[in-house]
Amino acid sequence: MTLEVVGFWVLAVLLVGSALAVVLTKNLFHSVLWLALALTGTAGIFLMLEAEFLAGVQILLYAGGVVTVVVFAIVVTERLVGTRLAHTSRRVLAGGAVAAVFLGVMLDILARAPLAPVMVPMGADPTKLIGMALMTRFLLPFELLAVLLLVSLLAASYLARPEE
Amino acid sequence: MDPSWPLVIEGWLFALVLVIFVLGLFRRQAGDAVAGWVTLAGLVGLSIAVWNAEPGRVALEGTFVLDELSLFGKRLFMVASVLSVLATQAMTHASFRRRGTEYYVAFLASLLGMLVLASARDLIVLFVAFELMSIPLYFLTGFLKGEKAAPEGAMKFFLVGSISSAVVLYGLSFVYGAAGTTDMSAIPALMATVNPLVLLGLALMLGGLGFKIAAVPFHMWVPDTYEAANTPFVAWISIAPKTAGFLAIFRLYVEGVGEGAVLWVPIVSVLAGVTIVSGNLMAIPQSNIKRLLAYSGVAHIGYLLLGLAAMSVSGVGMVLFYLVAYLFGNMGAFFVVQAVAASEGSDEIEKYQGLARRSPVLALSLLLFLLSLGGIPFMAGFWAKLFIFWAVVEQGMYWLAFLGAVLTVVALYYYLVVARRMYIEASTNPAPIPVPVVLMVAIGGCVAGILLMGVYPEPWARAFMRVAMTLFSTS
Amino acid sequence: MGLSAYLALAAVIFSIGLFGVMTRRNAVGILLGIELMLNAVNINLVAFSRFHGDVTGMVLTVFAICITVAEVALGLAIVILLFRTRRTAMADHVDWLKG
Amino acid sequence: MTGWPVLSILAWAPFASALLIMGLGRSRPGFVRWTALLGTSVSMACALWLYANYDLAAAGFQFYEELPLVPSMGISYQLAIDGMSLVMVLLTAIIILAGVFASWTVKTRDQEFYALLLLLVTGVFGVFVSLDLFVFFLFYEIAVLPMYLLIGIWGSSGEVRPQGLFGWAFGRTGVGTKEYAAMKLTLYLLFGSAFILVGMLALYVAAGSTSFSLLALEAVEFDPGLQSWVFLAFYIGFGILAAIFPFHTWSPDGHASAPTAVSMLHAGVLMKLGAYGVVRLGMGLLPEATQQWAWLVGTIACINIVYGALSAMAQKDLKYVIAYSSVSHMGIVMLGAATLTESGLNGAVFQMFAHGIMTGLFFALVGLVYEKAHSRDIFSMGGFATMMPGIAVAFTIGGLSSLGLPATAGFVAEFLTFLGAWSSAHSWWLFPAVIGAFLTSLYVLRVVRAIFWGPKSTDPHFQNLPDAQGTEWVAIVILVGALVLFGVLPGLALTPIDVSTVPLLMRLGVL
Amino acid sequence: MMLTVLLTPITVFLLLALVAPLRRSGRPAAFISILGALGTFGAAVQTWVLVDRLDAPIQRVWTWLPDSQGALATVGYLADEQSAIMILLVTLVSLLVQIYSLGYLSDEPAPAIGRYYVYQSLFAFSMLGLVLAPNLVQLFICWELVGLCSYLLIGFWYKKPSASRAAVKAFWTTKAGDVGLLIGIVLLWRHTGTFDFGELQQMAGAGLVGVDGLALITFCIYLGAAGKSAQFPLHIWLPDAMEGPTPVSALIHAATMVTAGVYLLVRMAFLFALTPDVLLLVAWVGAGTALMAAILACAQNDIKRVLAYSTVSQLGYMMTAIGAGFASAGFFHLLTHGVFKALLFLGAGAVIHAVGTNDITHMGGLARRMPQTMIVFLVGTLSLAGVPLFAGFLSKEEILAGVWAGGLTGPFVMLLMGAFLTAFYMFRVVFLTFFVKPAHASGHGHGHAPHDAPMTMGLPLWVLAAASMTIGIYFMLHHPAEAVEAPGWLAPVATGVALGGIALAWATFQRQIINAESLARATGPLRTVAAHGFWVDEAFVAVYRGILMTLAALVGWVDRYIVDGVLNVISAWTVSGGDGLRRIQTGKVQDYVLAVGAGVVAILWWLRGTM
Repeated sequence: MTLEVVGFWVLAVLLVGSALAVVLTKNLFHSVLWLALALTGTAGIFLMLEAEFLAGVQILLYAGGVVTVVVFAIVVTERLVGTRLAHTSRRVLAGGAVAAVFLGVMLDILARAPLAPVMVPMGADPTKLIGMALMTRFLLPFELLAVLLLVSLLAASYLARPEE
Repeated sequence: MDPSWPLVIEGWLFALVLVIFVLGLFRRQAGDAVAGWVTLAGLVGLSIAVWNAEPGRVALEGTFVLDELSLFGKRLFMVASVLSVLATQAMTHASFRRRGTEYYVAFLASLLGMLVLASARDLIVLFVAFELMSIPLYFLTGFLKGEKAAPEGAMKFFLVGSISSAVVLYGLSFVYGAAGTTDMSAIPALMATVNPLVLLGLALMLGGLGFKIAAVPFHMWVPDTYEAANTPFVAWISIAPKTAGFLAIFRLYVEGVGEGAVLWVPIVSVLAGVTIVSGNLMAIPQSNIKRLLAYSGVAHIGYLLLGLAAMSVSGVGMVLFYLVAYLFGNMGAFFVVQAVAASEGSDEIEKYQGLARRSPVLALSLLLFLLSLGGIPFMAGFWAKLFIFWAVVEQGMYWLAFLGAVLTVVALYYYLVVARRMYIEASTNPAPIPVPVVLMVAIGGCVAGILLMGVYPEPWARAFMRVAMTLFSTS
Repeated sequence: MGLSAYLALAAVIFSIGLFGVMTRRNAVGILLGIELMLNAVNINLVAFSRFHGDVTGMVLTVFAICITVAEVALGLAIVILLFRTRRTAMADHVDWLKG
Repeated sequence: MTGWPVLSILAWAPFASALLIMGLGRSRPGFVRWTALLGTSVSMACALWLYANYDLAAAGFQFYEELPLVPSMGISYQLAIDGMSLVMVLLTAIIILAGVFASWTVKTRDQEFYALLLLLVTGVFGVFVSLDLFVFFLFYEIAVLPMYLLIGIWGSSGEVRPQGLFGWAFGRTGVGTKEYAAMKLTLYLLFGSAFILVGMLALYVAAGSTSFSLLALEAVEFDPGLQSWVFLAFYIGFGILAAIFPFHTWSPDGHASAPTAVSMLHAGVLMKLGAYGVVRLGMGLLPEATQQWAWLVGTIACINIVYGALSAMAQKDLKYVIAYSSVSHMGIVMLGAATLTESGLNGAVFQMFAHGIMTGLFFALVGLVYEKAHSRDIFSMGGFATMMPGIAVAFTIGGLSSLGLPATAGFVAEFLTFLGAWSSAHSWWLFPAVIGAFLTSLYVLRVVRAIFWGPKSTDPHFQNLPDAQGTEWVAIVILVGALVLFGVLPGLALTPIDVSTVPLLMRLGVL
Repeated sequence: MMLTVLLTPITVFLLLALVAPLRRSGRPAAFISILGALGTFGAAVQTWVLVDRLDAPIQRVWTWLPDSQGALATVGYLADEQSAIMILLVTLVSLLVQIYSLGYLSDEPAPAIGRYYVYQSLFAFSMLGLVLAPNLVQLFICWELVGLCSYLLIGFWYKKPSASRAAVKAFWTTKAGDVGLLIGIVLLWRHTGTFDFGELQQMAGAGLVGVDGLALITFCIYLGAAGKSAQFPLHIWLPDAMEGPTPVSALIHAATMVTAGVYLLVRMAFLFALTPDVLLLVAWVGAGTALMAAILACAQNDIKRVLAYSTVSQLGYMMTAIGAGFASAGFFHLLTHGVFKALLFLGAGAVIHAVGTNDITHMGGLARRMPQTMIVFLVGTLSLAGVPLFAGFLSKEEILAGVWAGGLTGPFVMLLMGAFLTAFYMFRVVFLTFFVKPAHASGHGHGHAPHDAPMTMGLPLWVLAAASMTIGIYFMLHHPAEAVEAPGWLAPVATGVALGGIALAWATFQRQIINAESLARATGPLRTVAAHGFWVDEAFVAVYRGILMTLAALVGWVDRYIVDGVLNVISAWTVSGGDGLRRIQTGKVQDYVLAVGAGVVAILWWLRGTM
């Protein structure tokens, strides 16, 4: 058992556990916090995969940004409704069955796939490569992303704004 | 600038988005009819450009191509958008008057996504374009946020859509995992070796794309969204994003794959069959015409999938033909619905009682659209259905053709129910329904479309077959 | 650890997220499920990227994260709008449109 | 007129007048009628010209016209007629001309009525003259669809509302209303066309040809297995229109609900279109399957004959009697075709013609009776012959033709069919056919006696009813005249029929 | 010449039928028609003379139904010995009846008279076409047309319910026989490849007609003849046919149309000769019919019905002769019977016209008031009874001789009994009508006393009476070469039987030595049976109501509730299917997601299966 394996398992348990908590806990607020944990755990996985830049992005944008926004939304809406938000599940059996079969089939198929056993080192620093790719080959999607974000913001502000 | 250069059109559209956006910043108080007209003018200009474009160029390391298929898509998107924007000009709703620029910005952004999607030859470009197309749609669905149904429709569309995006992305990750590159030209080689990872990825993506094109059982957002959203927009999403979905499917599953594509035939056939049957059946009991058109639209997706199931040149070519025929028929029908709803304040089919006496031309137009959708001769829809069956029969899939042909009868049933309201029953209110000029132009355009295609389908069919040929020849 | 371990982990997370979106009644809860699913995809992408020694997967991850953020923003706006018009937290209470 | 596209003029003249009517006929009833008459007269003139100029010695397809429509798919607008279609064209021209006269008194929404009627006729003409399978199908659909509105708007609902067994289903579908009848007819026929379409496409693909032309496909020898099922598809598809058992139930409801001219045209011509399809496409293109399935076609035809006649006997509604008699008579047509003999097939085609005229006459008269007496209940009416002698005589002649009385066209057809039936491989077919003819005499004379030639009804509604007037006479005279003319001189129709059936049978290898 | 025979009546028919004003004018139309009939008669005489002189048949045909070999069926004429003499009879009776009708129908409104003569002309044409038919197709065509005319003329007074019912009944019953005839013709065509009498006869003569299956064919043809010629059990229509005007009965239901069946069998005798079994059947049925109808005739009080049953009976005689193999004897009787039965009917018509009733018990003592009528009627009666010097005697004797020679003892005895009864019932009529004091006070419908018919009606009567006498005396003097030599005892026996019948009638009704009632009672159950017409009518009604209409009602129900019911159920299911399916669209977004999830799982499951 190398350190890597131990680390992976710890992270895996942490991830799966917190993910389960996200979908099972009764308290919406707690759910969000569990999600933050899961996202952070994912950042850990990224670190294990030597993708430090992405881990950073993950923590900053995701765990930081998303969670904050969600919490903010919850607070706003609770103020709007004036009560605590209930957070229950429905059709657990059907959902569980579908999810379980999905997982089973996925794993089964993955088990048959020939997968690369070891990591292949990158030619250069991944962060730099990402940056270069974004500026060359993927310039177009990068620009589109800008439009997308612009529209999203515009849309979000339009929808969330109370009717004047 | 030469529109044949890749990205020229997208660039101008980007500029148009910015213009409208800026317009919105400055002209907030002035009412936004101007935004609509600017959009319309811009789109018309771009349409001309698209029509003058020649295929064959590639840009950005092959991630962006301007080939026959992408030009087909772009032209279709342009026509649909122009028609939709025309009809939007007739909208008198408060949201449009106050916040029209937001609407047009989102609309154009989504269109930009579609245009790029049509040309994407790289998974990343495809995905981002896909999202750029989708996310504004959620917003546009909820645009009439003061209406009772709009937020609900937006919420459902958004949630199901996001999940589907996640599934698409998940599938995409496997395709990438198999190929080690996001270049889509790597897929054929992988398909040839029946790589499990790529199959898994494409299967997952099929589910996600199934949502976009609204195949059963991924269709459930469709009726609710159609009912909730404003009609010109519905007319647009009933065709444009679906075409985008089909283009993506062609790129991923068909282009260059050749014989290997046959692998997908069984599942596509099943999807097609299920979609045709349930779409048509569920349309029968509808009392709201938008829901009816929604379900019938689902059924039409089934027919399109039928063409896809043929996995042949003619199959793809006929799908393209069908898409165009569907564009005119369906959008036209929605425009009539818009006109009636503006006057009667409801989308219930009851309101169409005696329409033939009140507004004969409007009723006749709707009848023509419905008949085209139902596949009646001398309308575009007839050839569309026929070509599809043809392609299917060519592959020896007689039962599918039978199924499809028989279910058209069910479809005609509910179209005729509408016709019955309009023509057979008498109206209590004899006043004609006012139709704004812009809407009239849009409806007239659609009528011209279905009749032109219906009476002389040859040039259209030939062109679409040529497009389809390119998908198969580049292997 | 081999690639399969990462893929399996991603699959598990994805399934959990899927389970979440299918069962949670609160619209925000469903959003959280979607986040989980996208997160799982990111793990997949980065893992593949690493095991191919190819950076595109990571580029895609960047895009995915950014898009997710945009999505969440829009989603929350819609949820707030719903709250405002319907006064309910439950997605399954919002069923005027059906049939 | 040589060099003129006579067939196109024939087919499109009604359409042109329909356009004129839609364009200019708003609240100008006179214009509407005369334009309709003009259009149909042009068709009639063309039909007569064709009849006069068809070269019997050369036989085969003549007056060829072609215009590529979708060349990349091998679809072209290809028209030509042979003897069989010539006779059918003539029939159509006669019926529609009479139909225009018979509906001269339509008052509600006459503009749309005539336009739709003429559109329908264009479809019918088109089917009979087109040589390209595809164009054939195109016209076929046009011939079916306007029916929906024609029945839905101008039709009449019956008084029968079946209950009891399957009552829930009847309630759900709305049996008895004109809307139901219209929908049933339209959908049923389109359901049939689905089969035809698939069959046609299968043939085209199997032929590997680049043309949908009948002539090109005729030259192909198809695989027997394919032939077998395509024949069945054609048989069901066209058979629905020809009202073969058990797919006939649209016909009583539809014909009973339809307005006069539509019933005339539909029972008179459109049902023939189904039989024509079976003969032209089924037998013409699929020789082996024809032999393989002849037993089925003939047996079902026998069921049709007897079953239709018995059903007709059970009816109390005049229009239903006529409609069921059509079911019975179409059995004769199909039986004649199934015999695969010269006289049988000639009889089948002749019966198409004879029954077309006869049933057209019937519906015209029933329409008149209904218009004047406002009743279709056979047993409440009585003794009308004193008040409307003209209608009574015409109806009697129609009835006599339908029971196969010599000197009317009906006899010739039935006689030929009987000869064919006994000469066929299934000679027992003769007996149900003859028995059916006898049963026809039972119900027809019963009806004729009940309504016309009996003691006068005392019902105050049935006093002082007028006889046919003006244009109505024209319709009656045209139809009665044709019925008797072709009964006395059957060679007029039989000669052209024969030159087209013989090559067909030769291809089948039975002659 | 032959064409004139055919074309004259059809021209008159078309003229009257199409020129409505002429038809509605009544008497002018009648005159035209009579003129036509006269011309036709003249042409017929010429034809007869021509055929007699040439001593060979004259035939001419035109293609009627073309086929690839040229002609499937032809129409034309064939004038030979038989047809030439037959058209003579037809045209003569037709002419006389048309003249007679002018007086008989004088009370009718003008349009009705016009209509009557239209029918008459059509009938004349059809009957002549039938007689002159060179082949079975034309024969059948005209066969049906005369049936049509019979239908139209029986229903001439269609406002009378009984008349309209009788018309339909006549049509249906004969049509039932015609079904057989048609089948027979079709079968025969398949069997021999031709419809032509000449060719058929040649083939039969050369032994080219296969005997296998021929019995079925001849039987079918016989069925047709039985229907038309009112053989048991298809005779039921003929008595009812008396609802028509009496001249019509004379022409159609006595002299011409009903004998068409006999004529057909005479024409086809060469074929029937090949199937002795069928011939035997023909003979037995004929004899049975002759006897049965004679019995029934005794029980009738309606003068026309007596004559009708008498006609049935006499047709039975003719059929028996044919069955015995002596078609010529039957044909001979056909001719003589045609003359005297027409005479009887017209005489009866004169009586009816005069007293306004058909019931002989309401008549009586008319001999003084209508002496002319009495004389001609007596001539007819004696002829029918088979008294020497009168036309019927010889032909009847020839039939009896033939039947005896044919070895058919049973039928012979039946015919003899029939002859006795014939004499009895006919003289019953004569006595009750003309001689006995009326049982009921003469409260006749007409206010005035009955008297002899006007000239138009009288002339035909005298012509026919003269003809009856002439034929009888002519043949007595110039005894034609008989087909069979009658045994010497036959003539006295036949005459004795006839006289016995007359005597019994005289004793019963004129002198009333024998009480009519006790005589009737003496016949016992036979009387009941006769009163009900052997229940043949009831049997037909039972079949029609009980079986056919029930079957029709059943089929009608099945069609509506099963065949159409299933269709409606399928449609209703489709619609319900939509209703049911739309319920999965719950409106709850989680369910939508569930559907997406399930869909993806399904796709993956399929993928796993294919991998």
